[in-house]
Amino acid sequence: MENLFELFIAASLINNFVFTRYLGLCIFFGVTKKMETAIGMSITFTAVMVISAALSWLVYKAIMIPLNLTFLKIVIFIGIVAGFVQAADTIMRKVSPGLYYKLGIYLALITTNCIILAVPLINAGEGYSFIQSLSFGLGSGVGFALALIIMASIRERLELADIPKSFQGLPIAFIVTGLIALAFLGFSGLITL
Amino acid sequence: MEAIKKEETIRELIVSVSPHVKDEETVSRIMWSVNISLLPAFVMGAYFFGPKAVFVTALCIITSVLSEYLVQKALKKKVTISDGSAFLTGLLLGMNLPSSLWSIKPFTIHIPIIGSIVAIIITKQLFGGLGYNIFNPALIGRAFLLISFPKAMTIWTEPSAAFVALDAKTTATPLGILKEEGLNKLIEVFGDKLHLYSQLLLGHRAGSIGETSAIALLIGAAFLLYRRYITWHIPISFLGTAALLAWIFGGKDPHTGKLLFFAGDPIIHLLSGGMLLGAFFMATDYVTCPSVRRGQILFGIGCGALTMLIRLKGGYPEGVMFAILLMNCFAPLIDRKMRSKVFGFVKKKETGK
Amino acid sequence: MGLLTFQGGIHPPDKKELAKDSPILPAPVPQRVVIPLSQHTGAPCKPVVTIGQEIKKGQLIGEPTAFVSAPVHSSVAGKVVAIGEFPNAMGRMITSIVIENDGSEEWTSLKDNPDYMKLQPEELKEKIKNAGIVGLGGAAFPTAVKLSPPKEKPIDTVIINGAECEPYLTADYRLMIERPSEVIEGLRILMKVLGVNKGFIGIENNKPDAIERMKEAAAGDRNIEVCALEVKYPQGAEKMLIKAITGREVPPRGLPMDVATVVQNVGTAFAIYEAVRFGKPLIERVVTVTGEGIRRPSNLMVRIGTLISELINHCGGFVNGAGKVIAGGPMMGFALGTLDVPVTKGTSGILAIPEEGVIHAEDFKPCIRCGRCIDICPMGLMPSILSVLSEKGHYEDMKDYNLFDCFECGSCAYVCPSKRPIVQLIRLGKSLVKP
Amino acid sequence: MNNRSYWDLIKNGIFAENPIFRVALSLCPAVAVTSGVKNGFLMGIAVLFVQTMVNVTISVIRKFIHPRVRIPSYMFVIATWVTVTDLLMAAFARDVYKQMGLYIQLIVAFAIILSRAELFASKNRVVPSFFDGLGMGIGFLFALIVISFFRELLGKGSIWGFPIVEFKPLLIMILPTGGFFAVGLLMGLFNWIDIKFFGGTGASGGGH
Amino acid sequence: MKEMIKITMSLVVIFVTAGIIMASVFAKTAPIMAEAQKREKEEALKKLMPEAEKITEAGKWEPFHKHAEYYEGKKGNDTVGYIASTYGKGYSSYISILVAVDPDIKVRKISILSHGETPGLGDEIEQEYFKKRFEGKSLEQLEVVKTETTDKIQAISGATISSRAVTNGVREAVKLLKEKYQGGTKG
Ligand SMILES: Cc1cc2nc3c(=O)[nH]c(=O)nc-3n(C[C@H](O)[C@H](O)[C@H](O)COP(=O)(O)O)c2cc1C
Ligand SMILES: Cc1cc2nc3c(=O)[nH]c(=O)nc-3n(C[C@H](O)[C@H](O)[C@H](O)COP(=O)(O)O)c2cc1C
Ligand SMILES: Cc1cc2nc3c(=O)[nH]c(=O)nc-3n(C[C@H](O)[C@H](O)[C@H](O)COP(=O)(O)O)c2cc1C
Ligand SMILES: Cc1cc2nc3c(=O)[nH]c(=O)nc-3n(C[C@H](O)[C@H](O)[C@H](O)CO)c2cc1C
Ligand code: SF4
Ligand code: SF4
Ligand code: SF4
Ligand code: SF4
Ligand code: FES
Repeated sequence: MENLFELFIAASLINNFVFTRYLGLCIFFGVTKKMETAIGMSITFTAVMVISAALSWLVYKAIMIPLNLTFLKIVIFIGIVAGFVQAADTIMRKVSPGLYYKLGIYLALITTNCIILAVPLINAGEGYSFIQSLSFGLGSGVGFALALIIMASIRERLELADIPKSFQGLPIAFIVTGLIALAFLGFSGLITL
Repeated sequence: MEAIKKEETIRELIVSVSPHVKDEETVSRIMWSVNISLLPAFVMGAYFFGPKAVFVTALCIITSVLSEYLVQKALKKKVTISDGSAFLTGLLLGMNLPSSLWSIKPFTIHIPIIGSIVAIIITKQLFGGLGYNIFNPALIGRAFLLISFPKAMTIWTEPSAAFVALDAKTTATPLGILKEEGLNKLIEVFGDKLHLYSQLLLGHRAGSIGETSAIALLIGAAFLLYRRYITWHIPISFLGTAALLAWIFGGKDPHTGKLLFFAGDPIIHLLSGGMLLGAFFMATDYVTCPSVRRGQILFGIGCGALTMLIRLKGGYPEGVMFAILLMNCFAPLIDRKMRSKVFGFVKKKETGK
Repeated sequence: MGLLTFQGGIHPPDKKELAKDSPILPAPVPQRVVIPLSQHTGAPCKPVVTIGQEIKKGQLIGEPTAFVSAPVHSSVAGKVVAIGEFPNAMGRMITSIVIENDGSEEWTSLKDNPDYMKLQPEELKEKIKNAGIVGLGGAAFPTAVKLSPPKEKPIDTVIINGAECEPYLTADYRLMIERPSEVIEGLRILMKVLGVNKGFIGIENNKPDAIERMKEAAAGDRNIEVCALEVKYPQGAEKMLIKAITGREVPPRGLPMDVATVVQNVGTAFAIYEAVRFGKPLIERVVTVTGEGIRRPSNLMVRIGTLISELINHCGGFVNGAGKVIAGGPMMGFALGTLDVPVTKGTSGILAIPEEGVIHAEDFKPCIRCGRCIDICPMGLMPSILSVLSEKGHYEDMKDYNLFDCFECGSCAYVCPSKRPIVQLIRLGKSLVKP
Repeated sequence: MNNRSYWDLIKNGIFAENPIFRVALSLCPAVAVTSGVKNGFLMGIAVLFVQTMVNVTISVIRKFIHPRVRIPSYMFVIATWVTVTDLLMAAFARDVYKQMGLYIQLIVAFAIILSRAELFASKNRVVPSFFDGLGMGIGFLFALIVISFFRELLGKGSIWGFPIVEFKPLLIMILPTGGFFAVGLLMGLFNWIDIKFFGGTGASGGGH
Repeated sequence: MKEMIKITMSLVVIFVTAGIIMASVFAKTAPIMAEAQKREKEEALKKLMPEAEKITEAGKWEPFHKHAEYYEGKKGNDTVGYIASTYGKGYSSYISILVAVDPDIKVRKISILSHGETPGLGDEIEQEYFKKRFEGKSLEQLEVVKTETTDKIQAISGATISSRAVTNGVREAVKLLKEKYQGGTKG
């Protein structure tokens, strides 16, 4: 139990995907220009993250290991994610068009994002149990959401700052991320995994 | 109307928008006053850590002001080094460094310089200069140095009175001892508890140049509060939260080393490390803290909580710096969510879209 | 001690001592008056006289064309010499009527009516309307309109605004010292018109003698209460005043009547009394001519239409290099581009401040987010953010920060250490986005 | 097509449409594996290999792929080549693989690869596609090498593991923080050059 | 209908060919990989105890509930020393260590197999100068101090936590081997 909590904290804060694992950057920089998009993405992402973590765990343990197909994990995981996202897409469109209208666009973006793939891969690599995989997935999702929202609020303020021409846009965004990462180093050493 | 025209007595009427009178408070006045208010603490630092302390701080101030000047020239902006904010950044950075950095062998004199450059150029000017930066420049400067030069940045020299101490011997900071060897050891080092407190108050202990003397810092803080340059909101919520948590979770069973609830010693935690300097002079930086009072209280609580989290559970003896920087990340979010209450506004709170 | 007041506000040095002790004297009647046909909030009047026509003092020269408007009367007896566009204090060109004074000072029929209190509310209101009375406190809002609230908004309180929170100005103060009983009468009339039995007079505590006088004048009347207010700008802003005295908060964008209140300035009350008692139209008002730049600061009873330059000359002209002349108070008044503009019903003061006293708007710095402005904004807005948004051209976003609740009192710009022209930036925003 | 224009394809990949500095796609590896030149180089090579092979494969089978299942097929092709790369490195470059195996596997998610396949290979014949892939790959490689050069030199005082100075000038540069700084500053520098000398807008792209 | 078949066909073909490619590559590389892994391990052991002719696993143990083994190194019939793999709880990771001791249970050599400590701070533990500090130390000497010392283990300044982690890991291993091969008695 405690271990699960630690796993969650570690995944969300200490080894935050963006700030210490350098993953999901494309989306991170892509959707944080506006708060709305950042929030939309956070929600969608966390959900997809947890579920695809669960799915891939099942497939991995139930099919790939027995059949000694682990070398196909890249293909299969991306297949799972893509398939799931597709399914979610259609279902959402049917069940709640309103929600789909809000979050549909992000679903499309997610498939080719590296975090979403990293989570199952790491789960497989670390040989986490099912529950562990879930809490790792959740932690990662929450951590990513946190990163997105902080970043969005900061970038909205940068809108109003007069930044030297050649640093406007991505360069300053990278530097901000660097500074946040520097701050997040404060969490390092809280937990040993 | 010609008749009247003749009797006109002034040539050029100045036309400008209301209001036509303004308070005499200016940015530079504020910044320089804060510089002044840090003087006592700095003098105590110089007193305990000797000339090195002065050199290190001076180096930071010079570099900061110089870099600000150069960047503003390079960007063809108005040069504003006279407003004292760059000076203040330099001063605070210097006061946050160990005096031991002034040493030829091993050569570490470049360290304060790098720190100041990072503080002014990367953290402040790249964002547009005074008023636009998201993070506290001085603290980023320090954090940058701590990570880049972990060894040099954790060499603390024994305080030795009376402005001397050219090469004093090194030792550990109270918090370091507290973390590594525990409370009893700390008390043992200082003799008895009362002596410990008095030394902490006076500032006769290892630590960063400007952080050690509690009294001096409190004098400066009182001045700022009196002149209304800072308000109580951040410092009090910061220190209050920290003290509370220190009391609840700070205690250890001397034998088993197990956590002992409600047995911590808040006073030690408040008086040691950068707690006071941080709470009164750095968390309160207008630019990098929320600007609505309610938000500031939340900000302070966050700082206090994170500080204690890092001090008690983290891998690092001191947490003030990281705590403030972490809360800097959240300041824009807090500002966004916590607006001031509009006059006559009833119920159904406004939610920032 | 428990002085009544509101959240926020500022304490600029009140330079009232300059003109405080000079009694209200009649200003010399000018050779020629320029009377704008739009001196009030609302629709301008249309002239009812023709060039060359001989007219008497107090005769109607412009009649209202809409509900929210007020008639205009001649302030001298003489001959109409011109009808055309003349600049007003805000520098706008306004259709005005120029009248050559023949010095006869002959009135249109004025008749004293001592038992006016017997009149019906409607009749009283009619008199006020015909006298062309508007708010003398600032907005020059047609008083009759204020006095005709819609059915669904019953009024239970009338407040006389004697705060005079703007520094320098002493017009209302002098009136309260010299004509307390008339002001009280004015209040009684207002109460009768609105069928209200609760009347207040709010006066800032830096005018103890005024408070005394009003108390004496109101003595024995249980329905009228004189309240001492904390000295703080903008204590006189009606929303603040209402909050201070009744504890009610006018909702954002709301009007006093939304909290069953009507606020009238001291001068207005006085004018109302004169109108109802003698049928005297609003052709003169008290104007404070003051400031370090004036040789003889004084309070004058001035005919509407008198040119400001004449008043200044009357007060001995400028001294120690006056650089800026302001119509109104230093916090909200307008800096004049020319002195050849007429005093109107809304002109509460004329202020001349020396060159060095003037801060130039150009050299302002970025906002350092010190939060002062947020602390003092009486409306509880976030001027810092509003000003930055406006500065960077994000006008639409300003609405998220309640742009239109700002009543431009200027307190924020007063305290800003970066000397940011916040009010200007806010006005810009208001002009560029629709509510 | 004459070799002149092949060269253009490559140049395009290195400068005009440099995947990282200008198009700003696949940013993760730019930070993740650039703490040392060696890693950066090998990552670059891996991407170069995958991109080229994918481009070639796709343009070979492009007629054969049904438009409606275009994207899935592309993903599949990419995944295949990534797997191959992954297996090869795991077998023959173990020490590096231990550090950056995860990122190698994540090449499959790099937007740049899919987008080139979609934008170029699916519309062009084999040879041009090959050179386009090559160009993109080299551009990517170039970016990674530049970044990792600075980071390793400052962070470890060495290049490709060979010590240049015996101390560590700026440790932070090999931590995540430093990575972001390096990329940010370099991007700013590139924009500045772009504005100053090529009169460009200096706006680097952004987003996945 | 025909459409559908065409699509499926094309997909199937792609999948199959791809599958074949991957499978064959896997078939080629898998043994090499396994081989390499095995070799790595042996070499690691061999490096710690070059003179031993054969190193045999002598048992398993569980520091921090992790799987670890210990080995016996023989030259001819006489034991030249023992090796144990062990772990230490570091700053941000568990550090995996190999410890080689002489027959009289004094540390001969250690090597750091893997860790996730902070680059530049914690990862100093990989440096020779630090590993050397363990050589010839007996159980009692395995203790971290932050001051200059040769008698005990001197911490890497700025990385006390990692240093302590390694030291504790080594101590546990030595303790274990002592019990196993010296019945806890000093030799
Ligand atoms: C468009 C407009 C309509 C108004 N309507 C009314 C009204 O119906 N009743 C009322 O009591 N005041 C009304 N007011 C007057 C305001 O309440 C306020 O007294 C006037 O704007 C002058 O306020 P000030 O002197 O504080 O600036 C109105 C004001 C404006 C600008
Ligand atoms: C910032 C501000 C300050 C004001 N101060 C006064 C004041 O001191 N005295 C006053 O009579 N009116 C003052 N006013 C005008 C009042 O808000 C209100 O409009 C007026 O008293 C209504 O009475 P009137 O219609 O007779 O002018 C102020 C308005 C503002 C916006
Ligand atoms: C971001 C960061 C990373 C750190 N990484 C390590 C580490 O990997 N290993 C370690 O022992 N100490 C690390 N430290 C330092 C520890 O927190 C602790 O301060 C240090 O080990 C105390 O050693 P000292 O007493 O020699 O300074 C790190 C500190 C920070 C701020
Ligand atoms: C009360 C107060 C506290 C300040 N604290 C800091 C500080 O901690 N670090 C710093 O670099 N500048 C500080 N400044 C100076 C200035 O606000 C800071 O450099 C801005 O962040 C620069 O944009 C402070 C200023 C004031 C008025
Ligand atoms: S000008 Fe001043 S005194 Fe007159 S109404 Fe406005 S604030 Fe009050
Ligand atoms: S600016 Fe002030 S005085 Fe003028 S109308 Fe608005 S609130 Fe009334
Ligand atoms: S001018 Fe507007 S924003 Fe400024 S203090 Fe007055 S009401 Fe607030
Ligand atoms: S007072 Fe001026 S500087 Fe301070 S927050 Fe307001 S606008 Fe910014
Ligand atoms: S999100 Fe990681 S490379 Fe695009």
